[in-house]
Amino acid sequence: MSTAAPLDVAVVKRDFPVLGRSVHGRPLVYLDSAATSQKPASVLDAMDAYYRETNANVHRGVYEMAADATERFEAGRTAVARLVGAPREGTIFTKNATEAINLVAWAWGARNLSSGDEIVVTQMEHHSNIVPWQLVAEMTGARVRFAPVTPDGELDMDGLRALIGSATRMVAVVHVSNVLGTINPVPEVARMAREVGALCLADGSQSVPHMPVDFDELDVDFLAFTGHKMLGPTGIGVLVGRPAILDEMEPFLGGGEMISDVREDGSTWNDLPWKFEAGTPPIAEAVGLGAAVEYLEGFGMDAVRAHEREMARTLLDGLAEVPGLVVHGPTDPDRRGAAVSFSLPDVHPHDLAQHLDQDGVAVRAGHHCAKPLMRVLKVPATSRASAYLYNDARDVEVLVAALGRARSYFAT
Amino acid sequence: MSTAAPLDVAVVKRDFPVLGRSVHGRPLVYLDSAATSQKPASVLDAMDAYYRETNANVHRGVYEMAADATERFEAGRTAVARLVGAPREGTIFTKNATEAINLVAWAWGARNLSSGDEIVVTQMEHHSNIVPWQLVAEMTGARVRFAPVTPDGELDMDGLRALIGSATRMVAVVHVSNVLGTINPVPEVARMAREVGALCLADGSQSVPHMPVDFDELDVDFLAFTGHKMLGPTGIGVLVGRPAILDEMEPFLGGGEMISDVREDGSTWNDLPWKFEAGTPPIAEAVGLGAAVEYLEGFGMDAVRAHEREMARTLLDGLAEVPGLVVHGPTDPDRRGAAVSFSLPDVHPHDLAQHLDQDGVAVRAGHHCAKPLMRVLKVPATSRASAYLYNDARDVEVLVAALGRARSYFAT
Amino acid sequence: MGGLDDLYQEIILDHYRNQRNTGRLDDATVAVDQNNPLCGDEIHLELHIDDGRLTEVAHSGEGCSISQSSASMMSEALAGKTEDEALDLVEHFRLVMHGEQDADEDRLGDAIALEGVAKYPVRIKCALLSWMAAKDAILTHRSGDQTGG
Amino acid sequence: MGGLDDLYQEIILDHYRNQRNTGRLDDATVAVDQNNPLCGDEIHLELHIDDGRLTEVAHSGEGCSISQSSASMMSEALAGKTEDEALDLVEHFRLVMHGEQDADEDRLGDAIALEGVAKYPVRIKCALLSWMAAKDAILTHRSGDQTGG
Ligand SMILES: Cc1ncc(COP(=O)(O)O)c(C=O)c1O
Ligand SMILES: Cc1ncc(COP(=O)(O)O)c(C=O)c1O
Repeated sequence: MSTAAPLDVAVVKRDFPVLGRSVHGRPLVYLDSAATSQKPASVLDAMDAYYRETNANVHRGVYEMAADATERFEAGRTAVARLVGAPREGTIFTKNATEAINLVAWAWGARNLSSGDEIVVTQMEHHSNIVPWQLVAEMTGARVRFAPVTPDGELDMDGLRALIGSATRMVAVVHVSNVLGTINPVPEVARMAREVGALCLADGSQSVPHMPVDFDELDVDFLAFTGHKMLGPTGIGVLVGRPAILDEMEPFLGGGEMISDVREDGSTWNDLPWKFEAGTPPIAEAVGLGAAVEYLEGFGMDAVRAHEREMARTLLDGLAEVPGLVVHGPTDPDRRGAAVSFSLPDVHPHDLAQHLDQDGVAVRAGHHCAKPLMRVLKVPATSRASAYLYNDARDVEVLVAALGRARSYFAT
Repeated sequence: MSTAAPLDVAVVKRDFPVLGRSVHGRPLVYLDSAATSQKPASVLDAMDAYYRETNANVHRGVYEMAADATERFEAGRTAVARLVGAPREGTIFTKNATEAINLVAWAWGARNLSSGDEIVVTQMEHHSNIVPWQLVAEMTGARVRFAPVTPDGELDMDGLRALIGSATRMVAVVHVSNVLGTINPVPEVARMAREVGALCLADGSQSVPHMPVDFDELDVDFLAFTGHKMLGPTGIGVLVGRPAILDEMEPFLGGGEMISDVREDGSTWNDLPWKFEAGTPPIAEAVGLGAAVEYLEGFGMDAVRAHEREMARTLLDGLAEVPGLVVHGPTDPDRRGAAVSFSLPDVHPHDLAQHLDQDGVAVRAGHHCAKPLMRVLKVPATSRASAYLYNDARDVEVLVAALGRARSYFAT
Repeated sequence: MGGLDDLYQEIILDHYRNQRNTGRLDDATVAVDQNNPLCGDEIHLELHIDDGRLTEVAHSGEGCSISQSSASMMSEALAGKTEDEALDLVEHFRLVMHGEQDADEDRLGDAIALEGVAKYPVRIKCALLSWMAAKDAILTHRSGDQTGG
Repeated sequence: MGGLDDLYQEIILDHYRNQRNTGRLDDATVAVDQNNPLCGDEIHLELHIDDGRLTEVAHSGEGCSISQSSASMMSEALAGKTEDEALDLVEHFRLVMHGEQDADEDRLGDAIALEGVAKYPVRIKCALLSWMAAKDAILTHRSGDQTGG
């Protein structure tokens, strides 16, 4: 399968204008792609060209510019659907992954859940795959249950199995953890959900950007992800859903675009996917996301994944050189992505991130929107270095050297 | 008040790259700004610079790029709040005006409405200010009532007064109609709502871009508008709300950014405005919208309004030359914006829009997301020409000439 | 429609102004309604099907010159055809509209005049509306046969 | 913290490693908890207020070197001050952090070492956390007086 050519990172770096900048006089080493990715010039140019050449509102315009705008917008959808092997009509644009999950929580959950029903999530979820369910549970009387995480940062499959039962209506699980890097066995989780008649949602925010993801292979009912983490712009996310289920659902947001007819005494809905896209959609953002998908496809997701497996290994090896440093999450690069969280005794993550910034290195410090997981790990916060296709071993070297300096500063 | 210098449209046009293009060999005459506005180069450059210089996720990053990104993002909020005289903490970024209204419908309406309660809207609302209320009404047992429109396209204030009573909980009204151009007396409507203890929401999608709008003067509880119609990018909208009311409301979308703490047994919320901004916000879009506000402020909204009053007059005068053409909406430029809908006997709006496109003129044909109003006007669709600060009398001349050609083509 | 060949424009305008086969049938075998939600064009279509053959076609509705003339042309093109022939012809017209097949004037009749619409993506739906309604009517009729017998 | 003046760094690290006035009071007049939701820094602050004067200040919590050292410095700076003096000093420190006032070493004591934090917008909240907690505690105490008497 992985016959793809390896990435030439030196060439890749040149496609990303921001990577040429310096920070505090040092060349930028960007290791925070799990928070948001940088954008290749092709993505920025596609959006700029859209605005400069043919900006118009989509779908309703007869004139040529509007037709052209609609075509570019819908081509973005086609590209995204193709990337994850999803049907176009099941590929819905939202503003981010968070809205995508809320869409399911509200449009499906608020109308289908009731007292006694259970929603199963995991302890390694991002807040965006916890809070929507808590809000809906509170409104409907349903209950949110948390599947445990093993001490080495994997999903505890036995613990999960024990939670899933006849009361379960939804199992919502992160595909790749943004803190631990863990790759979860989503198809197995989906099977467990299906066996009890529950639906399954995968949060693909950290998987779709970084590895081949196929909606059918995942075998879930819903897949959420976000544009800005996959080389695309802010302001756009994606919900992929099984059309048969989406068809049965009432709409979420109401307004323009999503209607078939509006009368004073009630309204009827547009076809999929537009039924779930109320108001003017993120047009330029869809154009940009389409360009991001094309950029990724130029390498192939197999090659991206192969590179990131190597980056995970390089990061783990490099971090192992720092005395006392503890990595949270799997240590086998085959079982994880290239987002690596760690703790350094005596150095608070915020102090560390600021020290590294002085050396031009951008890493994230904090709870990474995963407070329940922080409690499981028994840390108030972690530091996280996360790589993407534009990072190389040299970046890791700079990181490790800077870590050493920070350590000796605080350890003295 | 209007001591502002008049706009020099020839200069303004040069700020908008797309206006230099041609369509079917003719110079573009863009008269569809009520659907979406074009963008000045300064807006495109601000977004591009954000991505090329300092793109990072906001609020949670310690490193310099993240701090810079956060600053540019929040500066966008400050600019928007300043433009409409709103408190910063009451200025919430959404994905468009539609989401802004849905936010109120769901976060306030779904939790506060019940059987017997009434929501009053008008017959001239955009679908985005109808369907959210219908959806919430259907879930809560509340009822949506439609205030009538007079034959000359104004809000029937007596009819509205007759509808507002002790059962009324919300009055949601468009400030300027996207079809008729009518400027509604929002402060008076807000007073009527307050007298019965109801809240008032104004849809400012067609007013904020085009005239001075002051949140306090409008005297409403909520004001919704959208970035892409005010020279800003797609993918961003704004809800302004009274902080005291927003404070009392539960959140709408759940996820990252909007929390204070997340525990397995429940969560607590962040301060305003972030409590209502779940997930990664439209960062580059806020930067772009901030630049759009600065561009508008460069002229002053008084000057923009003065220009558009003249454009409304020029459009009305020009259209009056076309035999048989019927304008829908007020004919007094002081009482209306520069979006003018009309019908031409024997020429279907779609045919007309396509004919005009052949002459380089972009106008919109259809129901303009206002099907209830189409029924009141007893037309299946209308044609609409809408001007902005970059249009001039010459654009109207081209339109009128093209209308004449279309008319003779279909009339023969 | 501006930009189309002159001769074709004349045929389209003729069908638009003098629509053939409008109204309702006394004894429709099947009737369907379709509309284009984005532009509001509407069609009501009735077929009389006798022994697998479309003996009568009648349409009414409102819309632009393209959707109205197309309905008129469709009614002429399909009348007298067997169900299968009609479905084939609808598919041919659909492919022509999407630029995936060359137009066959012998089969399309006056509808050949709509060939140029393929260049205008937003108008394709207008042209297709009545033809898709015809397909829908035939399939509805068939499924009715099946469930009925 | 990298980028800060060396002398100041030493003072900060000293307060970070050897925090003054930590723990709890036996007879706190008022106690408050505050946290910084975005980075998770937490402080628990207790004051003993006697006749309008902060006779004892004790803090505990967790966080980065800035928030922890700042709490330690705050406890030294405010101990012994009257409520009004303490509120004034908190306001002075806040303005220094926002770059709106020059730091007054006589009043701030070791907290002068945090002056440079004003250059790091994201760390200002860390530095301010304990001082805002002190303000909150004093105001809580006052409103308690009012409601109580
Ligand atoms: C009056 C009015 N309200 C609401 C909207 C919806 O704006 P958006 O599509 O950006 O949500 C529009 C524009 O389409 C409008 O004209
Ligand atoms: C695993 C995971 N889920 C969801 C999200 C939310 O994405 P967004 O903020 O774009 O909605 C993120 C990123 O912050 C994430 O890492």
